[in-house]
Amino acid sequence: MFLPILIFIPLLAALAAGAITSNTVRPWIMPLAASLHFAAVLTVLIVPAAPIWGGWVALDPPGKLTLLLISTLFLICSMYIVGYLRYRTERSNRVLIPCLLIFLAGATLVTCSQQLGLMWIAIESTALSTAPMIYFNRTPLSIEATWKYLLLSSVGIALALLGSFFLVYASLANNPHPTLLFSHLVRHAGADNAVWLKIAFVFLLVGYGTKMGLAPMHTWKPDAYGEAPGVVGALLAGGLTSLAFLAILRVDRVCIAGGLQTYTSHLLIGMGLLSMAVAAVFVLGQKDIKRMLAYSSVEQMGILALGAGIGGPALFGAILQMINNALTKGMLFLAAGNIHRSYGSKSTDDVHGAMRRLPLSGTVFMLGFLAITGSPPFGPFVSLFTILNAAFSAHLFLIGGLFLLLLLLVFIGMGRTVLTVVLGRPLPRKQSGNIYRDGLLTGLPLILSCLLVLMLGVHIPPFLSHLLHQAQTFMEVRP
Amino acid sequence: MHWSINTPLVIVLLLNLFMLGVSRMRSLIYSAAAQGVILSALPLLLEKRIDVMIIFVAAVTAAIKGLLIPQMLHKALRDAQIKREVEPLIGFLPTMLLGAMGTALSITFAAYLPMIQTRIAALIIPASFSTVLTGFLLLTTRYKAITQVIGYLILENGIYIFGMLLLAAVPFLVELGILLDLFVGIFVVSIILNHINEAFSSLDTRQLTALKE
Amino acid sequence: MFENIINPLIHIGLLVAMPPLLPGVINRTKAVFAGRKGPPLLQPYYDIYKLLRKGMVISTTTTWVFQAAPVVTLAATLLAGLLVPFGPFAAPIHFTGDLILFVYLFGLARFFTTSAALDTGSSFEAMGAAREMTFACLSEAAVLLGLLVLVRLSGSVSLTPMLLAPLAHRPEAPVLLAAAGLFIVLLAENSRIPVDDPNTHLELTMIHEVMVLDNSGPLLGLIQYGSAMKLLVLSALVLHLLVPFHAGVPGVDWVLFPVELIAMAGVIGTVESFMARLQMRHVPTLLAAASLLCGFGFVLMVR
Amino acid sequence: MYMSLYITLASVFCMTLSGVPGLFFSRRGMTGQRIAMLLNLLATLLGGAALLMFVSSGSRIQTLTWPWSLPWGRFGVGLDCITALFLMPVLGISIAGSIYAMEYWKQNRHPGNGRKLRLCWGIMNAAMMMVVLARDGVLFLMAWEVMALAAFFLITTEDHDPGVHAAGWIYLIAAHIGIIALVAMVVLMRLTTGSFDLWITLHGSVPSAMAAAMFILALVGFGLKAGIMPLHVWLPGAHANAPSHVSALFSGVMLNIGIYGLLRIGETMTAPPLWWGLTLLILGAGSAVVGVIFAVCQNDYKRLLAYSSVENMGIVCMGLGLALIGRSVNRPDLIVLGLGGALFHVLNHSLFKPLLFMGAGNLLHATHTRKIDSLGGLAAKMPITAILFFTGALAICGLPGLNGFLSEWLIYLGLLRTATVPQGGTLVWISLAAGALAATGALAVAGFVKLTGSVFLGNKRSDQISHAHDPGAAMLLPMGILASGCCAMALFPDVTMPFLARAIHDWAPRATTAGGSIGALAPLLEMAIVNAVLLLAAAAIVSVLWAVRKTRAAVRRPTWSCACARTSSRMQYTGASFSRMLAQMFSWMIPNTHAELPVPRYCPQPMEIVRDVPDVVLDRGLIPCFALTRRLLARLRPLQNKPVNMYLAYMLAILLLLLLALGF
Repeated sequence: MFLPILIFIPLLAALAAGAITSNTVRPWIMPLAASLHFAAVLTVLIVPAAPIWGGWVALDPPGKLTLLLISTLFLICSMYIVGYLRYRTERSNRVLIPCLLIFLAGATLVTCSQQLGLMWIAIESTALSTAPMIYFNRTPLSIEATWKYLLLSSVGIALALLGSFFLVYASLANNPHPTLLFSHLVRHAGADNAVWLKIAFVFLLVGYGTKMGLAPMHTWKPDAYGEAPGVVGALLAGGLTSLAFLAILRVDRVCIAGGLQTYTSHLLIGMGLLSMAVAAVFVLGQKDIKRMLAYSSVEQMGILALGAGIGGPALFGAILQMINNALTKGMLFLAAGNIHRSYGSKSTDDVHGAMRRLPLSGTVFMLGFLAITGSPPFGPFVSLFTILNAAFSAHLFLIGGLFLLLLLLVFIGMGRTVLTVVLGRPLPRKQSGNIYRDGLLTGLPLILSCLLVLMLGVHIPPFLSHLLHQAQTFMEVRP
Repeated sequence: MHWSINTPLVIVLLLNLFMLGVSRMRSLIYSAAAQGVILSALPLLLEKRIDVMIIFVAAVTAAIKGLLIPQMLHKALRDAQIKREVEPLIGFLPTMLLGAMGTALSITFAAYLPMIQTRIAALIIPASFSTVLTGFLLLTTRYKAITQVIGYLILENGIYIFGMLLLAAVPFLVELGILLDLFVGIFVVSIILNHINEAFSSLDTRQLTALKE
Repeated sequence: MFENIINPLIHIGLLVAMPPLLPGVINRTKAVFAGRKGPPLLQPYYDIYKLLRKGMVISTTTTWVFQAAPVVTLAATLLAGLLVPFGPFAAPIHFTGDLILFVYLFGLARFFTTSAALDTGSSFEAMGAAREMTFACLSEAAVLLGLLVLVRLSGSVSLTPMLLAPLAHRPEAPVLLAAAGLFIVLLAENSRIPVDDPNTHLELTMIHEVMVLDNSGPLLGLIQYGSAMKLLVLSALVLHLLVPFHAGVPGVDWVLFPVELIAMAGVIGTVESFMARLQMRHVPTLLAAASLLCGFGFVLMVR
Repeated sequence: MYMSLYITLASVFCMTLSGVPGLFFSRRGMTGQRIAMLLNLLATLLGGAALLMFVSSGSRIQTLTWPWSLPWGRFGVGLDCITALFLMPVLGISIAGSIYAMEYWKQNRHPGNGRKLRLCWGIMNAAMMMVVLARDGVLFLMAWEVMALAAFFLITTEDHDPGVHAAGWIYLIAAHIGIIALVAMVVLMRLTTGSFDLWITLHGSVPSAMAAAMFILALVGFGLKAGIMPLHVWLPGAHANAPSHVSALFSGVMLNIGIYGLLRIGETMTAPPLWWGLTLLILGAGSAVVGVIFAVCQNDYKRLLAYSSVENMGIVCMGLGLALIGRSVNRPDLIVLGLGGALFHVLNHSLFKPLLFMGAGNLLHATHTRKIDSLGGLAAKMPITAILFFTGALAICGLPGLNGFLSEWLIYLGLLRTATVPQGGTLVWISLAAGALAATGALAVAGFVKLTGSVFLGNKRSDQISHAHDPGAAMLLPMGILASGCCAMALFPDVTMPFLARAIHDWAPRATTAGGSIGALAPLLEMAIVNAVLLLAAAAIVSVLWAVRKTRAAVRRPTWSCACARTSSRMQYTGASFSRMLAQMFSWMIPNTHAELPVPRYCPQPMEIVRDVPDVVLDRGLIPCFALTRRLLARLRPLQNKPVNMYLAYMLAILLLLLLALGF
């Protein structure tokens, strides 16, 4: 009975957070709930939890990985948020904290929902709970960002619903009374309704792709990531996108079972390369560090799609990349948040010499940049290398070459901005008052995520590697 | 049997075209409400055995799509004190033409698709596609935030129409999903609309382009 | 055995004793062509001896480089002289790859000469150094290409076998081209007309002589002796290409060789009498032409 | 049996950690720096001992493999003579630099960046050691990138300077392009061999397209690191802007690592296509000639030294190309001479280039300027630096008497041997490269005469250098050791030769068994004797002078110079004027070295010319190209500036597009 507990811990915490009136005490709910959740997740991973609710809620291998990832990321962010909110005493966090916790609950549900409709509802809940987080700053700009996010993701989620309908409709031929469980869908996906499966995949890809931020549905990302607090950016870029990718993977599995491996892989590779290209174009000369991170996220989503499209060992790489991306993006966004707080700006016109003014955040930002662009010895290198390896092994030389080229372009684009931020001599401070300095609560999460990313680059723990292999075999279904 | 389904669907299609061409905001809201009410009746027409659950769902759908949401939109319209005209990105006639083309395309496209359960009216799939397309057209070619909300509503209607095909096969989760989506989506959207109105004194999405490269 | 001792000794004797004679011959030739009587043939010997015994004035600006330069230059030239076979006789020092050493020894000399010029802190000397350096860059490539012709011809990479390769194997055209190229280099490297004019000391168009303006006494003597020796060494090299005929009898050949050298000096004197100095900006073209001649010679043989 | 490998790994470990304890000591105390230096010394001693053990054991190769938890993972390291040969400069220069930094970059004078610098110093050295030790592709790539990144942080030590920032940025791009090429290369290698084992000989059946792709990728990746000509763009800026002992490390060690890679890729095929070697030879010759031309024209002495590194790496590449050609056409003599020359030159370059960069550090330390034309007459103020610098300059010009000549000589011999092949074939043309090498040598002399002459000789050109003086022992000692290394290598080449011979044997076992040995092909002993003769001749001349001298001592007077007695030091020929004729000769290649100022006819005002010598490839090629691309791509940016309607339209468009694609 651990799975419901997993979902209820954050929900209860959200209720408690709503009930607490003190603006300073409330944030502490976060680390508490996050650690409990993390402990529960570990328990679930060690002691396999039985499926409940007629198999609607159960953990499959990719789900396990995503769950572990979300929980870890949330734990890191929860620590950070306590420190962060100390600098934001002027603003009530009565909406923010419950929303964060609801997001965690929704995310947990996504990872363990084995039913098409349930998964859709869970994703919808995460989407809606993030909207108030983006709106936290209550500036006209943040309203604009929220509006764009909400409209685009609502349309996306609607398309995903339509796609889900198509998927169900496609399975009607073999199974007049479908249960909508993924395992059943996989079993009943036949070749005779390939067209409907294809249409379903297109809609689901566009729908969940919007959530994930694949180009050209990524347009909300720079705005939302740019205006949200850094920690929210971390959860969006690391958490929400991973959930959407998980959803696409599950759907992809159904389509593969329906004999559409080639089709979906073409689509995913195409979308992946397009996303990487779009990111490469827009990240070039980007002055706003958070928008830059947003485009980097678009690029990463492209990589995930590409890896999933190539399949086989590349899928292993893609899922590993999902983990690496989440942790690295987390560390980048948190560091960017600190830099933003300290300089009162996130534009490279004002931000220079972060390594001098904020030695920790500046260094982590730099290392995060190197990590996310695939430099060894950080985690993303391992996953990118695996994907490339798989691409070349499958004799997809052109795709592998384009992949490398786009990685390089993104590196160049991001590098310009990042170096301007971290190097040089800081301009004299303008603001006064509560000046931000790296503290324990806002610094430790950075160090922690940095160490995790570094560890994944030189040593993949056996249990993780085992889970990844399981996930890879899980996705290898026969039509 | 077919005529009983096809007639409302044809009306829905005509309403789609009307909505694309109409210039007054109020008429647009009324048409959307009307479409919602017509659609809410579809399950009753489709199902052979009509039980309490179906009636309940139909009633809730009608209440939300026909009453609640139009009411909210009216209120937003009043609050915003905006001009009553729909402001299009491209003119009404071109959008109507696009809509008509979209409908034609949907019918052609649907003709190519294999029908999995033949017993249900052939018009459902094209109507669904066409309505989704209409919703998208409204979303992309109209500048007012409220119009976009209506566009989204139409889009959902299109999905709802397709949901009819699955009504027999799957439990009501599908419909509940739609309702949840509509309800929560529109609810949150109208909260945001309110904030936009407060912050910008306008619901024109062209005002909302401060975030750029 | 006898030859192994005697020949090197004669070689060294000629190398040490003969150099000042060549400028003497050149000056005499030029005087004859100009209708003058000219200085005695042995005048350079007297000059050098006198200079060696004079006192020195050294610039306060200079450092040890200034004083080391003439010594290193002379030592390098001397060593280079030991690598070139005189007449039909093997050089005292010969081993595989000595031709590179030969070329680089002049580089070593140049490094010190030009550094010493810069050491005085005077613009005149530095200007001369800059010119010397510029032209040397061109002539060094020409020398190497010229030697490459000989390498190809003899199948060997040591100066002695290269220069003493049997006549029968020599195609005329490439050798003549290389000889012409090397002759131009010889004129340039020894600051002769048409590249330079050793007679005028104060013109700003000078190259070599302007570099040594601040040398006096023994240092100047060493420099003059060294440049005469360089003339001799390079002439000996070019002679192998121009006059590859030997009597075959050691005694005759040892007499013939100095005569050839003197004749060579006469030719240089004649060239100087009939040609005007080139404009400075045309010198690179001339040297490039020398490189091209040598390169073309090589191409002819590879073809 | 694997003792030496284990000790080497211990040395790597020691090196990695050398900068770490310093992090816990005061910013303004020297304790951390002392510990770092001692740890570095320990690492060097350990490494040196390991190498000695390895060499004396006579074993050919030692490899160790541990399992690794990465998806493909093995942790494979190996030690053979080539590795050992490339380890030596790392060990030597790292400790030399560490000692040098004890005075040059004192922690208490640089509290802000000293600790970071030493941390990265240790990591970089350790990474370079791992690069040459690695026998597994992934380990290799990781070590490579750690090296590249540590180097980046070393370059940006003084990141507040915009010049440093720009140099770091260009370096970072170059390094990233390099690693991407190498990643692709390693992956292709795995595809052909089936494992990530590195540097194993590929067997005959490799498709030629695959081999070509691998070679080109390796050329890009390793060539970028080695600074081969069109890929040298990062090199001058990085070398000029890094602290001098770091420049010494880069030039003396890091560039070698690129050469190491090229060497290894050549090893992978028993008979590589002829164009491999030809490409390397041509690129090398180009690098040597163009690099030295650039060097001659520089007005910044660190940039001059940097371009000279491009030149020297070009010379090494020529040797390497020759060896590859020898491999292709099965000519052991070419292999032995080419590779022997290349490896020898690598070692030599690791002696004299750090020496020169440290000398440059002394100058910078004393005068705080990098402009050649602000200095002058420093030999009087800094006599020891001057002598050491002269030694380095003579050696790097390849002049007889010092070590640089010997290695260039080997390459010359190899090139000339191709001139003697029978009629026909392309091989003959290779000998023309000897002409390029000769021109390089002459130009190098020009460049270094310009440098030493303008900096150390003559009069001072500005007052800011009046107080210049020699630095203390910590800076002079490593330089002295390097300089005596240069002399020792020249006088006792026989000490190094057996080691080189074993490295050559590792690279091409068949060549050495076929009778090729350096001693047989190139009489090094004679050369050493000739060096002695040169000294003897000089001594003889001095004694003759002594014998005929007048008793009167030399009189000291101001420079006569055609009786222009009252010249001011500002009227001296500057370095720029010295190289002007040469620069004009190559003005088609290097525009804008000299700006002509309009001279007003009356009442001249004080004027100043600032001359920047642009790098043709970087400033005329890449940067404008990059700016153009950026402008073109910026045209797409408005796509992201639209109202939300357009964003929805993008969604609709992709949806319709994908549905349309359904039909196909």
